[in-house]
Amino acid sequence: MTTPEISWLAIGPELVLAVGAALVLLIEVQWKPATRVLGSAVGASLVLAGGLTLVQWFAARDAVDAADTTSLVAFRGMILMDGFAIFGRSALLVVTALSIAAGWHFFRALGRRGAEALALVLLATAGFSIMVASNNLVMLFLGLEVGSISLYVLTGMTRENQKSDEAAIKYFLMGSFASAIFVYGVALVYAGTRELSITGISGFLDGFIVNSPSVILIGIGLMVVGLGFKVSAAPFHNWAPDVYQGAPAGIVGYMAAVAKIAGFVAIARILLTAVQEYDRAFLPVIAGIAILSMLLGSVMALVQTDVRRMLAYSGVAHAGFIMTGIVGGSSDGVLFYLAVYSVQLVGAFAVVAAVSGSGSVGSDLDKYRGMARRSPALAASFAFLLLGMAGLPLTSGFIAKFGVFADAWSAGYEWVVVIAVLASVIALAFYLRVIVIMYMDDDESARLVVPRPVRWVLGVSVAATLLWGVLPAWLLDIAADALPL
Amino acid sequence: MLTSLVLLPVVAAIVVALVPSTRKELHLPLGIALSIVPLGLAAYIFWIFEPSASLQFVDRAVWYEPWGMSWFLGVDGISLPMIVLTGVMVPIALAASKAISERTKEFVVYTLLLEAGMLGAFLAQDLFLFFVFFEVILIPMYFIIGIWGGERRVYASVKFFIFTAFGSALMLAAIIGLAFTHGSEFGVPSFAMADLMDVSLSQGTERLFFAAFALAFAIKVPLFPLHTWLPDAHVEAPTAGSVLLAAIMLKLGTYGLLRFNLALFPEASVDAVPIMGVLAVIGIIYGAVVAIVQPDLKKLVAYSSVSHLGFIVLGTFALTSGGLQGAVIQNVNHGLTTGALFLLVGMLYERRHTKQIADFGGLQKVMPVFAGFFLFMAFASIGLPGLNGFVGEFLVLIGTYATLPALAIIASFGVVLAAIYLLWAYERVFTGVPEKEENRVLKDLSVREIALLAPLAILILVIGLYPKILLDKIAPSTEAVLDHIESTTDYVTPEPGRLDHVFMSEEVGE
Amino acid sequence: MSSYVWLVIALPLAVAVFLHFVGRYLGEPRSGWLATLAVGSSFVIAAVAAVPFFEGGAHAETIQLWEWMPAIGASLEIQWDSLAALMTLVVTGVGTLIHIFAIGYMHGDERFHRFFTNLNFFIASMLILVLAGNYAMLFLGWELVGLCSYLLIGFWFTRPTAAAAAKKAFIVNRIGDFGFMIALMLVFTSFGTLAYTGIFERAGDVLSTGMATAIGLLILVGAAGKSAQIPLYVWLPDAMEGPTPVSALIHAATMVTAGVYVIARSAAIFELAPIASTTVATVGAITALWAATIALAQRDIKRVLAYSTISQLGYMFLAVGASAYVAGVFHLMTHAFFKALLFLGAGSVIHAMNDEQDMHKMGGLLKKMPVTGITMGVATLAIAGIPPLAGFWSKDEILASSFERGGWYAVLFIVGVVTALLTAFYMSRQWVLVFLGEPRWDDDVTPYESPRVMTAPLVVLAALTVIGGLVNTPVRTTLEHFLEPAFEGISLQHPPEGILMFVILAGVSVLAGLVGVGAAYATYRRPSESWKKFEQGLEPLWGTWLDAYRIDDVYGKLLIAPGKRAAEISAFTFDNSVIDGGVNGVGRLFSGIGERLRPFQSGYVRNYGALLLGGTIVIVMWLVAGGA
Amino acid sequence: MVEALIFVLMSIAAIAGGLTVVLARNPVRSAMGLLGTLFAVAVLYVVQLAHFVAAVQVIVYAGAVLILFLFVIMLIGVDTDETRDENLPWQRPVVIGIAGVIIVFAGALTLFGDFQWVPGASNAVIPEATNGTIQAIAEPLFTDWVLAFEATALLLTIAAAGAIALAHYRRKEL
Amino acid sequence: MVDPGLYMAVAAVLFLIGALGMLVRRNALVMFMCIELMLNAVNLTLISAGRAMNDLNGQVAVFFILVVAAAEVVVGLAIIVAIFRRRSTASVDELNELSG
Repeated sequence: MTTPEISWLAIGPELVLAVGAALVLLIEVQWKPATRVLGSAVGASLVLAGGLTLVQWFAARDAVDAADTTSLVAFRGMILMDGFAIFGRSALLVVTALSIAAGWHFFRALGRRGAEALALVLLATAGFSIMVASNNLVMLFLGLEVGSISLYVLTGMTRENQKSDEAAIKYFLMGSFASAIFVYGVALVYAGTRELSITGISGFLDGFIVNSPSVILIGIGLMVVGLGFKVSAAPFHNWAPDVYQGAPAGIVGYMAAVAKIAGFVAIARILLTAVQEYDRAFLPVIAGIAILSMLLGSVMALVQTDVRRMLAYSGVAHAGFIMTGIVGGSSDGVLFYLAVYSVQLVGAFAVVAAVSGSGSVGSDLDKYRGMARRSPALAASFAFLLLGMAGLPLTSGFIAKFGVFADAWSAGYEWVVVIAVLASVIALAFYLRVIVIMYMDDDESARLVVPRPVRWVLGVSVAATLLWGVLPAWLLDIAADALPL
Repeated sequence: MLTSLVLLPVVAAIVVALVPSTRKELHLPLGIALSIVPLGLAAYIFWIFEPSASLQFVDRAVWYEPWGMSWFLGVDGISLPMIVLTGVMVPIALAASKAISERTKEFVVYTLLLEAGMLGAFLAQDLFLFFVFFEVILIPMYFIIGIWGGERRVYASVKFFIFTAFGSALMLAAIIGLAFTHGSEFGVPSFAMADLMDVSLSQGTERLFFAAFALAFAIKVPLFPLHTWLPDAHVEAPTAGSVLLAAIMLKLGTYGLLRFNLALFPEASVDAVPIMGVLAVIGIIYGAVVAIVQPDLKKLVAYSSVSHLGFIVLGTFALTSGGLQGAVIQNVNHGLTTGALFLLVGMLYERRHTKQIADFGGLQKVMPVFAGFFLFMAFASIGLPGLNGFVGEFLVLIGTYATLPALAIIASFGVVLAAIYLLWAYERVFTGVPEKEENRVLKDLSVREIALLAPLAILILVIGLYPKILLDKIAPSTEAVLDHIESTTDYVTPEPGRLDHVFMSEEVGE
Repeated sequence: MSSYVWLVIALPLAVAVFLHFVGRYLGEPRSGWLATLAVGSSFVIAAVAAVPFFEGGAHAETIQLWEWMPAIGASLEIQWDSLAALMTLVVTGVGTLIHIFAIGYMHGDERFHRFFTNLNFFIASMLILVLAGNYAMLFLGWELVGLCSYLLIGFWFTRPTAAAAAKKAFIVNRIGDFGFMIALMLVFTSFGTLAYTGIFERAGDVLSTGMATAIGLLILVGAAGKSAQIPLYVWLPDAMEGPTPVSALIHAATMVTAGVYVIARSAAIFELAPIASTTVATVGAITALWAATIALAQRDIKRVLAYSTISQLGYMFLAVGASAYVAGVFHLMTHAFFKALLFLGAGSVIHAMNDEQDMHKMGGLLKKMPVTGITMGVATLAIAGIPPLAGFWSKDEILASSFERGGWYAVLFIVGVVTALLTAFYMSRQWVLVFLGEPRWDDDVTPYESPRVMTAPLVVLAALTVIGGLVNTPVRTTLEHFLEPAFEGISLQHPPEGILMFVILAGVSVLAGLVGVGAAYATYRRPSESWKKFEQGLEPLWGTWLDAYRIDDVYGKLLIAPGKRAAEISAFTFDNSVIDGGVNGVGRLFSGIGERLRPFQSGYVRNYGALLLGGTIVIVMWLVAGGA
Repeated sequence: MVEALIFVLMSIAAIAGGLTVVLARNPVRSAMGLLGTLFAVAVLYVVQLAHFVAAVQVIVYAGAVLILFLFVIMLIGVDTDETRDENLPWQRPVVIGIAGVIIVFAGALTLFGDFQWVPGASNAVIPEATNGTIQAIAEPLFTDWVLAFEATALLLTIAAAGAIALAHYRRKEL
Repeated sequence: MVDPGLYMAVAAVLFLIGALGMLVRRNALVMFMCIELMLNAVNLTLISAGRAMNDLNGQVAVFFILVVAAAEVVVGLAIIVAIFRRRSTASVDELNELSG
């Protein structure tokens, strides 16, 4: 009992990322090399982490096939190596890789502080990666904080403009506030169940009937608020538009995507595994949050004149759609949605960064005027990604929406689906606005120069959006296999 | 074969897209040439199609098993005419787009993608697949209107997109519901039409689903009072857009009502007959009345579409063989005639850069061939016997009378109104002496333009005089639809010629 | 032979198509002669094919061409029976003559070939109508003749009045068609088919009186449109805007009689619906009188004839309404002869007068154009009912038949006699005004007799007018025997038996005719001041007649203006503001909500905190409430 | 009994400190209030036998964190008194409303809701089981929680790197 | 022995004070202190609950939360300092350029 149980494989990716981050910092301090050198270190650690994740995936699959999943519980139940975690981790790694490529200009422009930014990105990914794998609420909280604090710092990294630090302090204050609320929820659930472990809680609730569950319910509510904040679900969304607008363009896509992935994986894990016993109580609440998010996000996005704010509100709406999947009570729709949405998001913000400069603040719609003529490929990619987010068929966004709607429908929440489809129509309206400006207005401004990595990233995200829209089966199968333990 | 029919335009689009932008002059001719290929295939399919109710040339591949979706194409008598029509109209629409001088490549690509989507929608036998196509075609059309349209193109295109998407959104919900009801009844969800027809729904659910489907299609048709996107879209769209919109896209609405609403929700369809019938008739009369006073020629034709499509809906919900056959054949007819009218208006616009009726006058003097074509198409649209419009409208009206006598009578008046708006417009545009200087120098149709219109005119005439070539292939399928309704509900198709019917049914109604 | 009957239609049609594309290169007279040849050949073929009917005892034959709309039992099929044969002969016969005339009349028109294209197309359409073996095909012909009428009235499209008249003709006809289509729906619903053979034999078994009446009345609506009866006659006077051969062929001899034909064709249905028949007769009689009064005061030479046509069609309606189908068809035939003659004569006059149509500006033309004058005089006497000309026999048979029918029909008989008097008066007035008296024409006009190509048809028609009536006299009822197979099973109304009654009734109508002719001659033979005074003396009645009871104004104010207003309100107020306003309103609603909500995103982090905490409370309370 | 006395006193102290944090106009006073609360809470830890945590609380929190706060306060000016005026419209009524709702809800829950803070509390509290000595804490900390302990390393790395990234200006950047 | 529930009630009050403090104070530093108050309340709750259930994990969890709080403080203060350097204010009410 006195020896710790170490599973190197289970924390392998995080370890690699952390080491990578440390290396980046050390190399920077020691040699002050070109950013490219740091980039290769980062790339190497991402590739290695990805490889390890792949190994984990096969290990997990073998274990599930062999019906012996004990090997997937690591560090005495502190973290898990289940499909759920691995899927989330993979998504995080992909997003990280794409974002670093897309934001490469941003990192370079930071000069000597680029190393710090890169390290922070790697650490944030490591943190969120721990978060998605956590089987312990405190562990989860730690992962959340590792990730979140990195994001706070990244938000404030540019010094060229004042709005960036405003965004940082807002994000920081509200984020800490939400974290405090979340961890209070953890404490209350602990008080109610004597467990901090997710599987432990679910085991406890399976075995005992809690006579007075109010404390647990309050705890659930507070945890939902804390995580809902991270995924920018309404009414905890206020920070998102301001932060998306104020943070450096090169990093916004990353921030938005990883927070959503980790947040939703955690929500799904907690609600669908730990406290599933109380689903009758919390599903209506989640449905309420979903509806509010979808409607508020869509309606607010409708009136934005800044693409980044628009995307932020659209993110609120997407949080609502993903919540619909949670309402549906199954995780595969949520995972698929997260995967496709985060890829689209990174692609979209790559465009934003290309249009308004990676260190910029805001991205006024005017800058997109007539873009289809100036940079047809960029405009076409952006339009396609927007249509993907809008959920038009033959894009992955459609399959994703369809998945979560189908889940919610079969779970008996037909009315949520009805509202969701209507909200997606409102959402369509604002995506179209951007497309209108790009395609149907003329502007004689100069052609945009799109850096090569951005082009790659766009290619990948457009291809993924199309591929998963046309042939979604394999990713859906993976998502369906990626079950929490 | 059907898969290749759907994919051919996509391939064509890719080929055109690969031609460098600098070779501007190549895009349009290449697009036209490539769009002939699907036409040929469609014609071949039409040729070898056996007149029977069964699905033919079925292509099926599983798409995602757990959700029960599949790539499931098939053609029957209801969709067969539509794919041929699509095949015909696309090359013509492209060939009519000489005026598109900017971003030609994009234009051709969008049009070809549109064709693929429309073909897919008509061929899909899987609701999920159908929805995909149904929704996807909005995008190219949205661009076509929004980029190459008139002054208020942005407004029109966005309105078009949102309005239609709104309708289909609720349909999506119903599709999900239907598939998962199948799942709970048979163990596996399925989107295949054939499977879903076996699903038994409670009355309330069936009605809700019917309403969701009907809303989507009613917007597409468009049925009064959901029609206001149409005039805007038509007026702003470039010629090719208008042609394809009117000739084919709107048909997705009427086609959907016939193919999906009747087959999937027979009970609710029978119950909804009065509502749909009344809306259709209001559309017929209202569209015509509004068309009379339109100052814009294109808008006039657009409203005439509202009126004409009312006949199709009316025939569909007449639930008689005459009505259904009329509805299907009218799908084709309206496509040909209104498509041609839009072509003509487009040709006029290219010459004169206005569509206001008041700007014209006496054109028959300077462009007699044009006037002749216009008059021909106008009479086809009015429903002159011997031309195609009559066959459809007459079948619809006769078929409707058996079940909805009052509505059939009111609808017949639409025929009078059609004469009023079209002939009045003709009078103002073409007769008299050309007084305006600009009108006196207008050139008559070129050979190219005649070559566009002539096939349509020939088809109009052939269908008008020998509709059997279509009806033979349509009839088994429409009869199958009726049989399905009869076998699943208490509804009995009235048999004309039995004295008791009309009086009996009225008494029963009371 | 009857298996070649389709050629009757096909020849003119083929030539029409040929001329449409090639006529331009064919040049002026040739295209006209080609067209004439086609119609003439049709006449010959029809005549040969009709031989069995002359021999008597032949029955109807149905020749199916091809299936059209199987779902409603509509094929393209020819029913070749005596009625059809008679109509075909009239149409092709008169048509041939008018074609010939038109070659002269249309001389110099730049769209000469187009004219003959349309004219031949009309003949083909009219033959489709009369040869149809079912109502659907009849409707096909029915509409096609309407189309031709539209095209030919508007032939001189640069004249706004012509274009408007063409449109009006088509639309008013469409209103009639509206009724006709409903009739077809009823027929189909009742019989399950539209084919004559399936309908007339079973009519007695299938139709209730109510249904038969409904069908009959609706057919009447259609017929009233095509045959210019009250209240749908308003298009015919305006249709005179077309070239005069068109007026002669379409708006006098053939097309306008289609209404009579269709009622005669549907005799089996009207047989079951006395109310419908009576209505037909009444409408006919009233129209006859009504139009005759208007004709009295017209100054335009063609308008007189137009109203006269309406009036004469009224007679035919009276006849078929009184079940005197043979009489009706008989009058149809004779009317075709003399009215065609009158129109062609008028055309000849107009031609000579440099397109002047005002009779006040004519006079004394007999010397200048003797052939025209004399032939027109014959026709005038014929229409006035002077024996032994054709008009006398047919009109007398109608009047006598309705007298014999008795009851309400006796009243109609009196109306008919009064109309006969008026007819004699206005027709004679016309002839006298045009051909006698002092010349009143403008200085630049030098009238001359028309060329042979125009006068020859006049002479032929005049001959027919003289002898045409002899086919069906009380003594020799050839026509009736000829038509009998077509009206098998119908109880036809006949004039009273016996020579005495014939003499009395004929005497009445001849007397009316003579009085009319005499009065007109007496009045209008005198100098213009004198008859102008006479006309002024009849004010305000005369003015009202001259203005045709201002019926166009009435329709304009009562129907068209409100209709247009309603359309404008629908289009510009309702559609734009209410419906589209609603649609756009929904859009604005959402962006409005968005704009309203924007202030909540105030930028103040403490506001955000408040929302976060507030949301937390709500969620927690909801959860606790839901889980308890 | 002793525990009760300490509990009451320290609770009052903690709450008073908390109120001071919120209500004091000068940030230095707030910091002092926070200090009071931290100490009072530390005492409550001790009463509940959480010795190690109490020690950490005093050392890390009161000793390090609070000093950091004070440093920053001094850095950015001690004289930044806040007025009591609320400059955001609606903020104050909303806050009062929220507070009111929470209090009413809490009251209702306590009075009528059969609310138990620790529904699964064991009847026999065994003091030894939760005697949070260093030894007792260390065992789970380095066995069950070893990964979490390692993860704190990440946290501190980020804190260091982040603080540098944010606040460290190279000379030329100033 | 004092009922652990009472400790937790006190913690709840502290948490509430901190939360409301977030809403009424505009000095970023003080707001930050409020968050520390809230975290303290959480810690007190964990310890009391663990004691009531004879479970030491509550105390271990507190250890980690303390670390998190410390890390947050470092970064938070860095942000505040950075803002102050540029704007010479720590009042969040003056930071409202991003809105709508």
